[in-house]
Amino acid sequence: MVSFAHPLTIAILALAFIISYYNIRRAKIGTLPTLRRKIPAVDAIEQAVGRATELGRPIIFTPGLSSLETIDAPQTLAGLSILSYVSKLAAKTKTPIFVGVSKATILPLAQEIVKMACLEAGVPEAVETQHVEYLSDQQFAYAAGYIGIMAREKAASNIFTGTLWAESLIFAEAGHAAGCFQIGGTAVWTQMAFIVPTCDFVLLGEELMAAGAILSNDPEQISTIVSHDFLRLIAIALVLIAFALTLLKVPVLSYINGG
Amino acid sequence: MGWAKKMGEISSKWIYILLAILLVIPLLVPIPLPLTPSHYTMEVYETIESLKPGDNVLFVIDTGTSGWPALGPGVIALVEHLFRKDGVKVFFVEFESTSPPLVDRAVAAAPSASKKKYGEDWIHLGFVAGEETGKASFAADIRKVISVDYKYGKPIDEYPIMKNVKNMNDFKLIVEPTNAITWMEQAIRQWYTPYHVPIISIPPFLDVPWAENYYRAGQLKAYLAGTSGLAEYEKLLGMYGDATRGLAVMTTTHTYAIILFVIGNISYFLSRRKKEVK
Amino acid sequence: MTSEIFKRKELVFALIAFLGLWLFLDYSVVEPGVQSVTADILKWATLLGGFMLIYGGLEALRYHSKVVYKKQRNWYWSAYFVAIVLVYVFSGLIQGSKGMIPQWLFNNMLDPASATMYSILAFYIISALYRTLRLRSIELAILSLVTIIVVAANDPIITIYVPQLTAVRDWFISVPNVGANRGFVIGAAIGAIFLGVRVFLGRERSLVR
Amino acid sequence: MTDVLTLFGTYIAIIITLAVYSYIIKETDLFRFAEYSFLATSIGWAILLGLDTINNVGVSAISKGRYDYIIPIILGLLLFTRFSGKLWYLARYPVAFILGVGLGVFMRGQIHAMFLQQIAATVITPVTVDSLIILVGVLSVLVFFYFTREHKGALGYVSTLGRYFLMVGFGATFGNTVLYRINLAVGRIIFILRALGLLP
Repeated sequence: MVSFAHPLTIAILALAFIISYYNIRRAKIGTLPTLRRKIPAVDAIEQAVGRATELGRPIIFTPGLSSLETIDAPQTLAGLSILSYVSKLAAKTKTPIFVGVSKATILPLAQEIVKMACLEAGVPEAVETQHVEYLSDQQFAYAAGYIGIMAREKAASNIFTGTLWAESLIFAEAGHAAGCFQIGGTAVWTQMAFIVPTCDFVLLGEELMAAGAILSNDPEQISTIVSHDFLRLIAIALVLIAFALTLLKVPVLSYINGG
Repeated sequence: MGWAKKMGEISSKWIYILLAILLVIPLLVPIPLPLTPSHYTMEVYETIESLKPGDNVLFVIDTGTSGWPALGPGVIALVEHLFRKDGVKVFFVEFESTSPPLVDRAVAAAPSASKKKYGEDWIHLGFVAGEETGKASFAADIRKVISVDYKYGKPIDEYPIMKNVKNMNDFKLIVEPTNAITWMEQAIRQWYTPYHVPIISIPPFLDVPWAENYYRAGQLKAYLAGTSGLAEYEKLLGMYGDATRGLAVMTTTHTYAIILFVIGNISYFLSRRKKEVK
Repeated sequence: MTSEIFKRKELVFALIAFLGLWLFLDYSVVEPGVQSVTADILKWATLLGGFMLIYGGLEALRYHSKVVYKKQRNWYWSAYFVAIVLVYVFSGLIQGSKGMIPQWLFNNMLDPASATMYSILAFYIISALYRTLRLRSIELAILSLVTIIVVAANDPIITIYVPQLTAVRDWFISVPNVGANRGFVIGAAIGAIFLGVRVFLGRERSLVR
Repeated sequence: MTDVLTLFGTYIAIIITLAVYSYIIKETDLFRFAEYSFLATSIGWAILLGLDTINNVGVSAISKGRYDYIIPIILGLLLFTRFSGKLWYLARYPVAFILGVGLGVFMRGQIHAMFLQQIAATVITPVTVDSLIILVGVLSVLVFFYFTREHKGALGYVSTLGRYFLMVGFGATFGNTVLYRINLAVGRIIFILRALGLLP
């Protein structure tokens, strides 16, 4: 006996496939809408770099503690896109950057990104002022190393992005106490609670991925955010329709609940 | 400059030292505190009370050693309560890698454990690798991922408790204390949603706001919230455990936190006003 | 020549997509044949999870051995690391994972270190609370006041004198917080769905080295 | 002999606990000792658990005549080709297996439990003030994370409201984190006091 279960779950999956495919196609032929929502933290990056240049002190940056081979890949990817942008801005004025890396697999990537950014900015020799350091793959040793650089180099701006866990509190608080201009971005809920009070500008949840997409100018990354927006609209519509139907006493909730 | 600004810049050293003192003193000089169980605690209690003889309970300790100092007292209380129920069978299994040795610790600390027989009333199935995949796999067919028990390493079918237990449909209740909300989300995705087995949990207290969402959505049957929740549970069972012992520390440290918050903000507003006057 | 075929990432992503979609088939079609194949697939993946634990350990061992070999910064700590891992694994191979030496190492090193590690944040969070929770803007005021209400309601002595605080805390957690949290959870689910779909479509190459 | 080991072990445990706390003052070699002990023992323990899993699930089944378990074991061994210079690409297959199954299991649960059921849970009857606040919270937070339109006018107000809702959630998390971290510390202090004989 063959019977079917969970039709809605399959329908959403199929829908996601169609949306994703459609937006990837649009990215290829260049008809993708631009991300118009303003993200204040993106504009603040320029301010952070400018402040460091003015004071003649370095910027300190982390792309997060995760790597690219886990489910947290989008956050790390966004962190690296932001690194590329920061590096380009800093190269123009030869403002030093210190990048603290925590995964051995991210180290060569980050080095390559910094090098490319300096080339693209037209200041290849600026790569001398941009230091990518492997600190530790252990959370707290990493945090200690990060604070160490912050104190030693008297960092003017602290930009931390990507997947952050318990250690973020340590360096966010240290940066705040040292008077750094701070921009924090993560999609980890428990850490967002700490970056909001400790940072001047924040990238909350998907703002991080959107910021990465905007700054990288990569149509593929933008298409992902556009796809998210499609399904987000569907979610909003589903909530409203379910609410209306429930008020009209149509038993739609048990159907949605059953998947 | 002035005392207002200084009030907002107490050095970390003094904050830490005072906190350390406030952490230790109440443990040495106990302060008795009254407790009235909240409805969250009562719901957990009544869920376990309503179990009938012959019901199978899956007890998943995913606190790891890192969550044990805070959540351990609650785990012990839940184990004790389940062991007090006649005829209720308890199956321990773990998906977090540092958790398996914690089962012995919890059982040893539960006074009623002496009345229960290993292999008939309870069994320790051990660790299953693969995290969420492991959870899905365990639910589909227990024997495909577990062949021997953890305690003695004997084939599980030699134990009478394992008769008629095949997959997730054979369990009445899941108890899952965790050190991260992700473990609980995995259980909801792989166990509650497809098999409709109710879950009760002790989330790490920082994830209580998340647990509340799943509780309100009906995906989580009930949960113990915070130190007071654990202490209330100990009180319901008539135990004096570490949660009750630690409750007094919450008073000193939390009052300290509130005072610091007030000092910081008074300083902020006073020094800001001065700036404006200038 | 065959090795060239196996080197192609297309084949790898086809395998990922096939397995991933099979599990959806299992979820939607109730047919004992499908379910029994799925149980086997899951069993294999679980067993591979065991291999993954070993692989992760060996990778860390390899990294730290390299540090020792090249005498890089702090190499003596890497040497200590390698020594402890080797003692742990070999004593475990001889005595079993519940033998005396592995249990000793678990109880007296792993347990106290991991149990204490996150508790040091108690000091940082009190200091952060004092330094950063200032009523600087509407947003921060909301965050700070909710924080302080929760902190006060978690304080047993305060709740003796102001018992209503518990109800206020519970309202904040179970009403506006649930709204925010649920919106965030749905958003995160959307992100996860598209991540999966993009992997199945072979667009997320970085996930496989 | 065992007694000496137990006593010695307790001392080591106390030293490690205190060494971790020394981080608050400064990160020194004492803390490194604790951290590397943690790292090394957790990895040693994970390797042993992995071996136990292979032994209990795989090898014992094969010895009972279930030869199909050979396939995952071969797949598992392929993981270690990553250490070789030539055949490293073969390790992609076990990784793909884990990833494919993991994603399938994760996604079907995610769509059903975290998307559909969460949407259904947002609609609460009978309608009260609280249930409406939850509904407005969910919708405004969803709007807050909407990127293809500029948040101006009505959309801007809803988006700001969503941000305020998020702040309530973060506040609740912050407050409860204070409780959790302090409670973890209390657990360890109880351990030390007990080891020193100051607590029963």
